[in-house]
Amino acid sequence: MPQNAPVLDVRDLTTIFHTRTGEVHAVNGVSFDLRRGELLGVVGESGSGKSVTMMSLIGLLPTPPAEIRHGTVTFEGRDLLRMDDAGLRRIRGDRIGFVFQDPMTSLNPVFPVGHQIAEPLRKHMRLNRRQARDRAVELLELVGIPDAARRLGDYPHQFSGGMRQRVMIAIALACDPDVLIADEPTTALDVTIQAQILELVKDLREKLGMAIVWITHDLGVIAGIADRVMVMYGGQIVEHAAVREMFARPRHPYTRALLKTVPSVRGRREPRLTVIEGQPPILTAAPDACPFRDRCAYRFDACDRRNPPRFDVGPGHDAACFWDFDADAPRGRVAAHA
Amino acid sequence: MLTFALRRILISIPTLLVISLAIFLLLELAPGDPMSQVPLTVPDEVKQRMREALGMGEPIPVRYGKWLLQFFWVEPLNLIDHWFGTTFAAGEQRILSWQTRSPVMEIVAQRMPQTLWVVGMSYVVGVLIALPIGIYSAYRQYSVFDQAGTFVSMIGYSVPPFFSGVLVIVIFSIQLQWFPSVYDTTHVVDSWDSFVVQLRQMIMPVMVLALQTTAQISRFMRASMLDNLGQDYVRTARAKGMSEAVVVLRHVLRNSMIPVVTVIALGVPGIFGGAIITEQVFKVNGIGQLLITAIQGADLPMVQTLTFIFAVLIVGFNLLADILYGLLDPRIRYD
Amino acid sequence: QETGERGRNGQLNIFYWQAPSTLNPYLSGGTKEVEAASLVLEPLVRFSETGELVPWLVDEIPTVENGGVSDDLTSITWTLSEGVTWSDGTPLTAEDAVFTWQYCTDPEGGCAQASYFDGVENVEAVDDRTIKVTFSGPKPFPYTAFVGSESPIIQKAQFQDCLGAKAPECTEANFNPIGTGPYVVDEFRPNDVISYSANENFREEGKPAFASVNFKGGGDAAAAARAVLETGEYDYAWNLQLAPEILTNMEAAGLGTVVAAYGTSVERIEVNQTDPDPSLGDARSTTEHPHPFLTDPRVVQALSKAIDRQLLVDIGYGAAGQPTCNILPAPEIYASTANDDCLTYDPEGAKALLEEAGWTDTDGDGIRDKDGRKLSVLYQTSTNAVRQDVQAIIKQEWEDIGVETELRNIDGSVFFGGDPSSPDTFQKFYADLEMYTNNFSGVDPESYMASWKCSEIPGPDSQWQGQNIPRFCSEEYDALVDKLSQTVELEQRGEIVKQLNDMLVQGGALIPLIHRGNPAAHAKTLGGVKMSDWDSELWNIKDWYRIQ
Amino acid sequence: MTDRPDHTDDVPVAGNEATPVPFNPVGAAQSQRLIEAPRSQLRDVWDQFKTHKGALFGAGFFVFILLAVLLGPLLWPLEPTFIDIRARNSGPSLTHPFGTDQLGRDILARMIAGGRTSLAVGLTAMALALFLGTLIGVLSGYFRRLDGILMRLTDLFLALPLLPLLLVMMLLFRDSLRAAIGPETGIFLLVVLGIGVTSWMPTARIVRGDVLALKEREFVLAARSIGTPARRMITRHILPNVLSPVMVSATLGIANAIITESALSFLGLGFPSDYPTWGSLLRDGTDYLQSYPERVIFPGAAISLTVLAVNYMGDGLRDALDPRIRGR
Amino acid sequence: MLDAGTGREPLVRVRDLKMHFPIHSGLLRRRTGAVKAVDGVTFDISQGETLGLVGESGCGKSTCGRAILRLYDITGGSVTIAGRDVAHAGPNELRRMRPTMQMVFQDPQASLNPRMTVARIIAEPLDEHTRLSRAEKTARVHDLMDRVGLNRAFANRYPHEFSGGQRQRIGIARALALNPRFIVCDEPIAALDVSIQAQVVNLLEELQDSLGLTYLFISHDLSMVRHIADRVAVMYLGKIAELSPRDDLYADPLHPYTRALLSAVPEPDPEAAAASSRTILTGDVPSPANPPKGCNFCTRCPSVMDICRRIDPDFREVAPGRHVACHLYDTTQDGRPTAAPIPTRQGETP
Ligand SMILES: Nc1ncnc2c1ncn2[C@@H]1O[C@H](COP(=O)(O)OP(=O)(O)OP(=O)(O)O)[C@@H](O)[C@H]1O
Ligand SMILES: Nc1ncnc2c1ncn2[C@@H]1O[C@H](COP(=O)(O)OP(=O)(O)OP(=O)(O)O)[C@@H](O)[C@H]1O
Ligand SMILES: [Mg+2]
Ligand SMILES: [Mg+2]
Repeated sequence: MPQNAPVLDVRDLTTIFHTRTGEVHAVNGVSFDLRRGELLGVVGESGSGKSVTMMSLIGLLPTPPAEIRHGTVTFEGRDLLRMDDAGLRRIRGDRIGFVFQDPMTSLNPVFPVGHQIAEPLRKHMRLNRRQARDRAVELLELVGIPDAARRLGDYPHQFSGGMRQRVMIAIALACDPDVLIADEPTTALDVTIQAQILELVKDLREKLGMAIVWITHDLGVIAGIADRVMVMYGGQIVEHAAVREMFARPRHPYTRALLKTVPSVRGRREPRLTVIEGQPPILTAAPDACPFRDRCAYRFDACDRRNPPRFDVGPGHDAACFWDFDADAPRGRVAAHA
Repeated sequence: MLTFALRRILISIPTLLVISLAIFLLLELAPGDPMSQVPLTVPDEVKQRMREALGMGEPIPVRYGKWLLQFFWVEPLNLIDHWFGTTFAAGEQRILSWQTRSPVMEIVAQRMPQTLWVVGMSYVVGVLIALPIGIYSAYRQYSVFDQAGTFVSMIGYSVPPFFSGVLVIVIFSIQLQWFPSVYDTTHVVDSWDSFVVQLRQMIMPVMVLALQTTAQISRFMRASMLDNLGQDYVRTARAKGMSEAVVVLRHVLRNSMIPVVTVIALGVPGIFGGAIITEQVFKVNGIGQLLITAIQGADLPMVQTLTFIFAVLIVGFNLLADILYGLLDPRIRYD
Repeated sequence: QETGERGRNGQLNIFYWQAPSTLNPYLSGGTKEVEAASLVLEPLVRFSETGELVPWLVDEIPTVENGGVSDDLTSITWTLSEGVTWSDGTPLTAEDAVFTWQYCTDPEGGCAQASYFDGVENVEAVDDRTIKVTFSGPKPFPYTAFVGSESPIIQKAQFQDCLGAKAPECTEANFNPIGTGPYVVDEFRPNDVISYSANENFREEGKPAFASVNFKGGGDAAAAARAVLETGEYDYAWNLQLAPEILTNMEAAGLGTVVAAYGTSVERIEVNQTDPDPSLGDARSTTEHPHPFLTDPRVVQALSKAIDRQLLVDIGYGAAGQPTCNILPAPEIYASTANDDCLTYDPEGAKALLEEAGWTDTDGDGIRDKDGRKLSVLYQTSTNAVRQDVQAIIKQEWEDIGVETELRNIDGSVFFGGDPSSPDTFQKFYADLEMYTNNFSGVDPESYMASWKCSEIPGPDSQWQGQNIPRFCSEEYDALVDKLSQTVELEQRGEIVKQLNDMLVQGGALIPLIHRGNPAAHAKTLGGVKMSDWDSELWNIKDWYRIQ
Repeated sequence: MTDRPDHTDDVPVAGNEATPVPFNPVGAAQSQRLIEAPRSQLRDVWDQFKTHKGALFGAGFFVFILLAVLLGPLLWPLEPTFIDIRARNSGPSLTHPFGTDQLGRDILARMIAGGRTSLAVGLTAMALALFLGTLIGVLSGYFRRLDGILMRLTDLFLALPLLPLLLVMMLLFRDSLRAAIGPETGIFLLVVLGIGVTSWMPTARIVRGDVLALKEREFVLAARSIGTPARRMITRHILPNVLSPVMVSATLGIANAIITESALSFLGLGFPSDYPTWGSLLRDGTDYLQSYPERVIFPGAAISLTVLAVNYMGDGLRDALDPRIRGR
Repeated sequence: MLDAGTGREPLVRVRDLKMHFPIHSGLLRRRTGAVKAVDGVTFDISQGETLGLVGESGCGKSTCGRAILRLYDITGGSVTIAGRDVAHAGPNELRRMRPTMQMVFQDPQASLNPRMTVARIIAEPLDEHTRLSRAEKTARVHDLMDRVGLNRAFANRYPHEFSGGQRQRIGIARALALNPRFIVCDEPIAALDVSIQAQVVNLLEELQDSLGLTYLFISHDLSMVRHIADRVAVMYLGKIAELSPRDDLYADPLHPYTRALLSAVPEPDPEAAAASSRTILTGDVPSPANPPKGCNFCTRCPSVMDICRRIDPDFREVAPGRHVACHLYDTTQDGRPTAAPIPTRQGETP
């Protein structure tokens, strides 16, 4: 696993939405980095802010209603959040590729897929029509669509879900981006198709060596392909570790509960599934206490007073919890990670 | 796609037949009498003979059949004769107006140019204005422009043309003396100057009618744009680094136009008959005015024919709209 | 300028807001058709604006004195002027007149102007230029056939295949009749526009002054008035029945003038002398049941006195109307003055008359009654903005004198439609009072006055055809009408007609309201307009010219 | 290797049966909020509706017009037909706030009377069109057997040229109806029937589309699995859920009917001329446009503002009734 | 309990169930074919058992579940529930049978009428099938709400005021209202967040224990099916590929499709994931309107043989309680399989 300088460095990203009923604090001080060639998995339940975080990075959120309160996103030495639209547009699709969850609706139904793949090529790489076409064929072949040249002229509805998702990936890869952000790219697909896509991504990563952020709520997917994992809860990163470390030694009660609730096809069959009772937090204000405390069995007075910072709990492993699982006691005065 | 189109065409045939029957029967019920113009002093038996001469004595099915034959066979033949100088239709009984006793179709043909010039042009103008307004209103939803656009288009929708028409006449013809208040249907455009004259006499009716068209089409356009602006593929396009202009004017617009184009096509038949009031106000004696005088004069063959022409147009443009929809939307095209 | 070469004044724009549907006046009785045709087709004699006969295609008007009319009044002989040609260059001959008579009297033809040939036994061409019309009996006023715009002469050559049942089918001829008039038809668009151009073969040198005429139809009266008076786009507009203040305002723009021609049109209230009570069923409004109170002339007089005619004029007619108390206000020699006291609005007098007739308000509800019967009338007319205004005013005035009034208005096409099965025609008269305008064409009132004879009363047995709408019946009146038909001397005829008029008005059959003019507007630059209500308004269009 | 790392085994997890639910202040507050009296659907709609300024203005104005027209005669007792010749053609004043017409009739009174007719026509025609549209839409959407024929019928009506037919109908039946039930009611019925019968089709189509979609919704399937018969299925599950497009059509319908009536009035095929409607007042007023502009301004503004108000109301309703928007 | 063939009459008997949706096309909209959504499905479910039904999207799971409850008019085959023929019952008879069989739906949001309160939703089956007084009904509704763990105070709220898990509880309460014996759970957890799925599954299990319910549990989540089902049927393109007791199936899948499916499920354990060798299927599921000739699966099968492209394999019992439709298990005369199945075992049962 190549471990070099980060291509993307996110610090203290905070995004809120202005809605009719008030503000929604969707992302609260998220910090992480992404290194060249690695695959960073992001998990968390629905509404935990995974998508908003990633879309904030490259200005894909409509403003208003969204507002990026503060934070920096350093990419190639520049802060994306302070870049003008034109600059962002030059980066989007060229340096940073995006794959979205639903392949059924993410492609424009009225343009042939060839056109949709060629668009970024012509804009960013200034290819002419022919070159763009040739490159599109190449890309389709790369993502494993048979008979690629002929299918360029087909429309999205003529492709199956899995193939459409491959087309989406081809579009994201078109300009050889440094970073690929995949927002739940396989959630809408069947397991066998998902397996195909996962295999494809593994393959491509080896071939192209780009950095990937992979958002999902399926721990199994993460276990299969990620190098590092971030767990998000209530708009924050509550735990972050290398993948094996995370599964072996989860150090946040939420992560631990999450790992417990998921039954396995092969492991031991529990007589009863464990559940995480309660509701996800309502993000109407900036958190001033631990967002998980209402559902947490380890809760104690500190949890209500302060939002726990991310404590280092091991090499490359941090967790935002006042409970020290190694000591099985509340954490003393330990230096916060961030 | 081809079977789809064919199927639609096949369906429209019985539809047209039923419509023609409905129109025919409805009008047969009318108390209209070709003799209503004939003075009271003419004796009854003479009137009776005159009625029979017009084919009124025969039973309804026979007359319906004859009318259909005339409409679908004799009149088209006449048209061919007219174009190519042939004589296929010589001697065939044509549909005659009771009022003028001349072939209905000839009068219709006479009225067509002004209707097309004025009402057709207003439709084109209206649509051309409406589209950008709709697009921009949707793109800047709830902006001042959008609110103003909404307000103006609703006003446009709610002001009856007999009022707005007279208003513009008073302003532009009487006060400012810019444009003529009476449309000259005999005006022939054959030079630049005469074209300017034509433009000047068209401007006011076109303005009044276009206001309504604009009001409606811009609403449709806005709604359709709004629908599409929220779609996932828009986000994809942005994520590819496309500029806003490309995102909105290529990706979103193309999709939004699909329903709008069909709405536009469906509005076309209205051109031929829907502008009755505006025609009246500006003295553009077009198809609408023809219909209203025919109704007032109890000229049943004229009313029947016009109504049925409208029906044919509506069915035809419905068909066109369906087919356009198919052509524009690949999901249907390849069905 | 008044004289000069033919066609010197360019185009003449005429606006008839009801557009003509044909140019054959024999196939349509409508004014608009007759007048549009009058630019092309001409009669032998026209009526001037004062109602005098003007020789048109003849040099001299035949009279008993000059021998043109036979002494026994049974025939009249016309001599065509020399050198009159049709617009196609062929000469006008007596045969054309004979043909015209045949054309209109063909029993299959449904000629709209057949009444002009009533009593005509024969028309013959004595020679090329001599036409002899023979009547079945003595005709004191023989100037009917071929006189006035409603019986012009049509070309035999053009119409000879169009006799009888075929008449309506000769579209080409009906739309483009060949005439002797100042203009020829270039294009006829039914219900839209007619383009005429000057007749190159017109008999008078230097006429017409206009090279072409654009005869536009469509829109409404207000639009027509506007086009002449306010925007100046048109030179002449017809039939401007608009509220007087609207016209006055438009006239203020200074581009045109409103003119009115007076003929014999009188807006009147006809008083039903029979009982229209619905409970009578089929016997409604028939002579079997006299009206319970409107047969009392005092009641009718009271109603008449209680109407402020000047107000009606001010509101509804303006320059195009004058208060009148006569059913026959013109021509001068026939106009009576015996009833003029009704010109003053006199509600007190009306009340007194009603008291005298025994109608008092016994129960204090504001409505007079007598013998348990309320003085309550149903007052109907056709639908028309001015008429409804008039109705509303009269209603209020009558209610002031204690007469309850219910208003009804019926669409004109039904009201005047003459459909025997409709209960709403003016002939059926299923109301106490009804209001409309009537007149007679030409200048001789004989047949007009004869319409109030007992024999003219409409009823179920006559298919409700008949001219005596108020169902007025008086032997004395009938005798006087018969006397009129025997009288030749003009003075005497005038006296008789005045007597007839007074009998009708004083007998309570009619309440004359307004002597209506026919309002039109013409541009100030248009010269030579002499509006006549006796003939086509455009009767002298050959003399029109542009004032430079 | 398939076993979980054993130190995770003893993780106590909240809510696991044995574990008591921990102290939970925020949760309690939250449930406190949730327990308050159930909010009705109507309240929700109203709350949402309130946030739409245009809609609020529209509804306010519409209610105002309705009240003015219904209660106006009590507050402004002048007869619309009373002629005061001396006061004719007077401009707005205290005695005649909207001025008088050429016969001295009070325009305010005529506006009130006219508004009553216009609104009555608008509301009844709309109600009729909605009734027909909803009925046909629901029937054809719900019963597959009826679908074909009913949709053909709808197509047929859509293919009929409406304004001409409306005109013809007016001409045909006006007199017989007038004779049967009097001029005003006769024409009223005819106008209402004419407009209603010629404008139900869009509603029917929308409703059918919605019903077809609803039929596939799982709650309808759920009701079917319970054994709910068709009749109750429609009244209980289908109709309440097609309410929102129907309401929106309703607002458009009112506007449409008012305008159509005024057009008929203009062409002389509407109500008798002495029977004021906004349309006929406007038409009569246009002749006086230059000298007495208020005569067109008042009825014109009444028509436009009502239509505008109703349209805005429709916009607001559409938003308020759309759960996707309301849910936010 | 594992097998229907243990002598006891099964509660649900499905025999050769077929559900074809007609396709109309062409000029005259003639019937030109059919989507064979369910094409000959046979199984039994005994009293108190849970049969899991798994398969990829569009393979006909929901259709199968709905056809069993006669929510569709089926094309062929028979369905007997509690000894009564459901497939051919008349409308009235069917209505009387409804209380015994109920359904829980996939999308808790969509399966509740947004315009009805919880109490009305739960009471609807009572309105239709019982003559309880108003008070009795309320009592019953409250009882049901207690049973599924909903606060009684919520009775007058509308569905949108609940969370996904709570909504699904409402749906379950409705299904329970008439004391059914058999419940079809059509992907009841697919629309829920992972952390809530467990709540609903636990509830279903508890109810089964306390009420002796029988479930047909439809899901595409193989791990959840493993947790809840006693026996599992794997569907592919309208047919059952394999039907086995749960442990056997997960430990030793017979059908190549089952094997591929199991191997495609991502294992939430990085060690295992790294170690496993996956069978990745190529291509997509063919359209049910146009299934391949021979075996349905032949287009994607890693062990495809010649015969598979020609002959549709029978669905047969190859081992006690284990049914499979695959030519790999075709027996020769002596009753032995022609080819030895090579089960790739990726996990072991503890
Ligand atoms: N346009 C918006 N307006 C208001 N709130 C929003 C908007 N978009 C997202 N949110 C809120 O932001 C929070 C985070 O949403 P986000 O989409 O990032 O969640 P997620 O982790 O991606 O969930 P999922 O797994 O469902 O995609 C949620 O509470 C959501 O309600
Ligand atoms: N009413 C219908 N008309 C026509 N085809 C249908 C109908 N219902 C389902 N189908 C088709 O039948 C097939 C099986 O559908 P079904 O919904 O049973 O699949 P499923 O296994 O439940 O899928 P999912 O996991 O997506 O719910 C699909 O191809 C579907 O398109
Ligand atoms: Mg997301
Ligand atoms: Mg399903």
